[in-house]
Amino acid sequence: MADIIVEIGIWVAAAYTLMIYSYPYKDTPLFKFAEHTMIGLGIAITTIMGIRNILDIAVGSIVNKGEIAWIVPILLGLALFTRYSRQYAWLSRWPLALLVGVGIGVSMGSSVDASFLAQIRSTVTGVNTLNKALLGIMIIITITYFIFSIGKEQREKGAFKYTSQLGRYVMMLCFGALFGNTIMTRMALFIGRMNFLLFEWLKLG
Amino acid sequence: MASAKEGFWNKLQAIDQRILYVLIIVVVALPLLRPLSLPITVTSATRTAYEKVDEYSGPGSVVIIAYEFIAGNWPEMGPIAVAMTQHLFRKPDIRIILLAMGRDQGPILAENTLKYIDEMGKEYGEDYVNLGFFAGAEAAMASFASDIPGLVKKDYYGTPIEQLSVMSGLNDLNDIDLFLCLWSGTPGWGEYLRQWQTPYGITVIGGTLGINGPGAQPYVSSGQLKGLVVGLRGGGEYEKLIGKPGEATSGLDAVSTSHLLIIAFIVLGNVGYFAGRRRSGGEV
Amino acid sequence: MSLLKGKQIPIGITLVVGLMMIVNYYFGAALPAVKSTTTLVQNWTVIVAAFALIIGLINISRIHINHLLKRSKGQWFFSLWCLAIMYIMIALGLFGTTKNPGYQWLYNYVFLPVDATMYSSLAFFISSAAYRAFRARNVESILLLSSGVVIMLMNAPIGEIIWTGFPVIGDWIMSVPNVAAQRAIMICVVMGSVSLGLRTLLGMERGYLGREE
Amino acid sequence: MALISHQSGLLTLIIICGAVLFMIYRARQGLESEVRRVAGIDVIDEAIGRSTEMGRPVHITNGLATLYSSGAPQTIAGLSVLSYVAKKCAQNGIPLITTIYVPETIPIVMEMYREASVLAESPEWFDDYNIRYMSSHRFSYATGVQGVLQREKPAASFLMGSFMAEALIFAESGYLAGAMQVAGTAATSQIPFFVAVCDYTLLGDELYAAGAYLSQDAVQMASIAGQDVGKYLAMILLLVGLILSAMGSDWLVNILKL
Repeated sequence: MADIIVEIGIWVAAAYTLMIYSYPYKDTPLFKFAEHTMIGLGIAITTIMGIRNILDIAVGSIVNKGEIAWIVPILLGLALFTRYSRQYAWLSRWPLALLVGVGIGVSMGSSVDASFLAQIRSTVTGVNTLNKALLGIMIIITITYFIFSIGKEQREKGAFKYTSQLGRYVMMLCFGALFGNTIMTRMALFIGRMNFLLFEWLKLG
Repeated sequence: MASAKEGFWNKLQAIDQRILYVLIIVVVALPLLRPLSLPITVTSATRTAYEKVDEYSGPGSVVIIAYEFIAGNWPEMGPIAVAMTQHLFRKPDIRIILLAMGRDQGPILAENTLKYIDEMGKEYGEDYVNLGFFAGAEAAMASFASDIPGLVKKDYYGTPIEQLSVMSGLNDLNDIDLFLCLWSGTPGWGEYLRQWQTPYGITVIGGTLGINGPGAQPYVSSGQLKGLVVGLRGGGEYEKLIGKPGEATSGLDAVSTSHLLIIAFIVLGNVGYFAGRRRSGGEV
Repeated sequence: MSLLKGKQIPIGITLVVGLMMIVNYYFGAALPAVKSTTTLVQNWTVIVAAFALIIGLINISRIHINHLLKRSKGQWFFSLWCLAIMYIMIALGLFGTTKNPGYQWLYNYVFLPVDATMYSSLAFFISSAAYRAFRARNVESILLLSSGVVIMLMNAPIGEIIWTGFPVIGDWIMSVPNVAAQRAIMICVVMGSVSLGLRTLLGMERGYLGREE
Repeated sequence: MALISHQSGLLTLIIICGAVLFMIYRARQGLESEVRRVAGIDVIDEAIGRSTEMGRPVHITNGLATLYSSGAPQTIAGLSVLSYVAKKCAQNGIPLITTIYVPETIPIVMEMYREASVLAESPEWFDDYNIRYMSSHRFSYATGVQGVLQREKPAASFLMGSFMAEALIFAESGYLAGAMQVAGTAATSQIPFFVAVCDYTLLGDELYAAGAYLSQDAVQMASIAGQDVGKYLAMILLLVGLILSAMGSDWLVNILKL
């Protein structure tokens, strides 16, 4: 019995795999079916997680540990639903303000230190080869592309015109490299799917 | 006549992508079914990793392997995990500990890896153990490092640690000789670097996805990673080094054929582009 | 009442919470009160975000129920299927557990394979994108093209057989211009996000709060 | 000393914020800063115009970053673009389809639609069935966006925010659907795919700048000039650091480590 269920599972999985691959061929109901399945399941899985978080963390802490403060996020969460009312829609701004405050605070707090300074630090540490010096110079050149507040004359005649163009060239080398490097990883995933279709489903091996 | 020719060059520039897609399927499927056994040259990075694994797993040593990736990355990470784990299982008189602290799927992937392994007479509980997943990521790593018996009470299957002789005498990270970190993202090497490598100086050899390779390279230069096996390519090379061709070896043929196909299409597109421009009298 | 309905209170909330996060990053070790409040507020966001997921469920349910009621041609059947599988899965997961065999079966034989297939379909898309984009139209696209092809030939084992120089050039591109551009972009992105963050904290960027009443 | 961690980071943050505030203050005094126009902005108008001519809808999606994560600025910048696009679409009377991954943006997008329809004085434009949540699972979201692109054939598609691997799925599907595409992201790993496939890409910082440009607000424009101060600072630190390090001194590195 268990074998049959697994075997059916493999056939269903294979069928869905082919439905998704039908996408570039043309607008087929097959892809549409897989798409609606996937959205339904995706939403179900995240909703279950959300409801469990509300019940286990917030309601659970109030009921079991008497931590009344958890009522605040519950009320704020409920306030999101006021968007559907005309009269109380203003209330939905409060929870959003909290979320945005956390997001902005987290990013402003850490990014200067963890991204900005960390990148500079690792660039100017132990510059003892030509390549390391070149790396640093290329970074400076590329940054000039991102300078927005430059007068018109300088932009058209001055040094910035050349450096920002050079900066774009450095970026193009980078984008080509990232693109080319990602192909292998994507092929590896596709090879994994083909292994499934050829050997687990069709049992050609 | 001329317009027919121009039409041909234009067609080269705009080949229907569906033709390309069908060809991709063909050039990937064929080598999987009939391996071409294209030669694989072993890069120095993978050879170094292999040699370091060999060097630090002499008789009497204790090795930890962390499986910090997800099932979706098995096609790329699996071959690395299988080849490196197999390499260790061939070493006589060593103890092997499998675990995960970042990814809860880790223990399942460790089990999956063992399915492909010739165990070479090693006994579960005596020579190797699957400790399962420890929640808490960095906090768990920190407490494991400072006090192994304090954190580890039983293995993945619920057997109390006292009944597993493989764990006897292991108190903290200083009792571990080698650590293989197999990761696909965050949490992964970054956390182990902070909690294990930097404070304890443990010898680490890594295995990771192709897209992570460039980002991890600085740690190899600095010696924090003694070796690094990257992507399907690295997996295939490691399979060659241990003399056991597996999924990566046949996969690498498919990587070669698919890359060549894409390059061929790029060339066709450019030929069409330049020929078309010359004919229509544009500047070249 | 107009104060309640206006934007002052939400902007105030954003400012206070945002500043607290920043203070916590730099002074958290010295100010345990800030640290614990920050943790508390971050835990709260998990709950608020969980309610947002339910808003999402309502959003999608309304759309598909609407299709069902209108019997939209070529769509209502799919809407019915979407609603059915969604609510069946929710019921299995909530009233059973995620260990429920039905839930597990749907997860392992439908959800995971489709997930992996979507991921793998990138192999097609990346090929056709490379075919179209890697065309030597001008200096910029020549650089994009050549660096992409060199890296491809570095990765594919066959590349080295064709010419041993590919890995050498590839390594240089990966470790010099590639790293340079990424670092430059990251440095400038930090500037942009700090400036946008500051505008948000000060209530100048208030798109997320909607229009004035 | 131990009371403050990352002192050099805090100092840098203060300098940058100070510069931005100073520029905003200058703008309030009526002194405008000259700011380069990012070409992508014009392309946005062009794409909407094209949709209007063809009588086909416009599509926009804002990516994966939740409002409470460190990726929030990208989502907020993406929402500013959405707000602008919604107003234009309402004026031109063409439908705008928004696909959503981050559920807490649903109420925000609803409000932006309502505002756009009020400003354009066409209440019938507001149709919240065009705001489509596609789940908070990456590849479910990807299938949903693909479906919209394939079936509703938008003539313009905007991808503005933080993306991961699905970025290329969206861009290629949009290409297959014949849409004119403008993308903007700070996710370095995905920029190459947008650059390769889309008609125009706002690179990294340009996405943040776009929001300020589109607002047409002198004060917001001034803050862009302010953030340039940080870039000059970075260039100076790099230059000095390179020279010192080449001479064998770690002085600057040690200061930056504080």
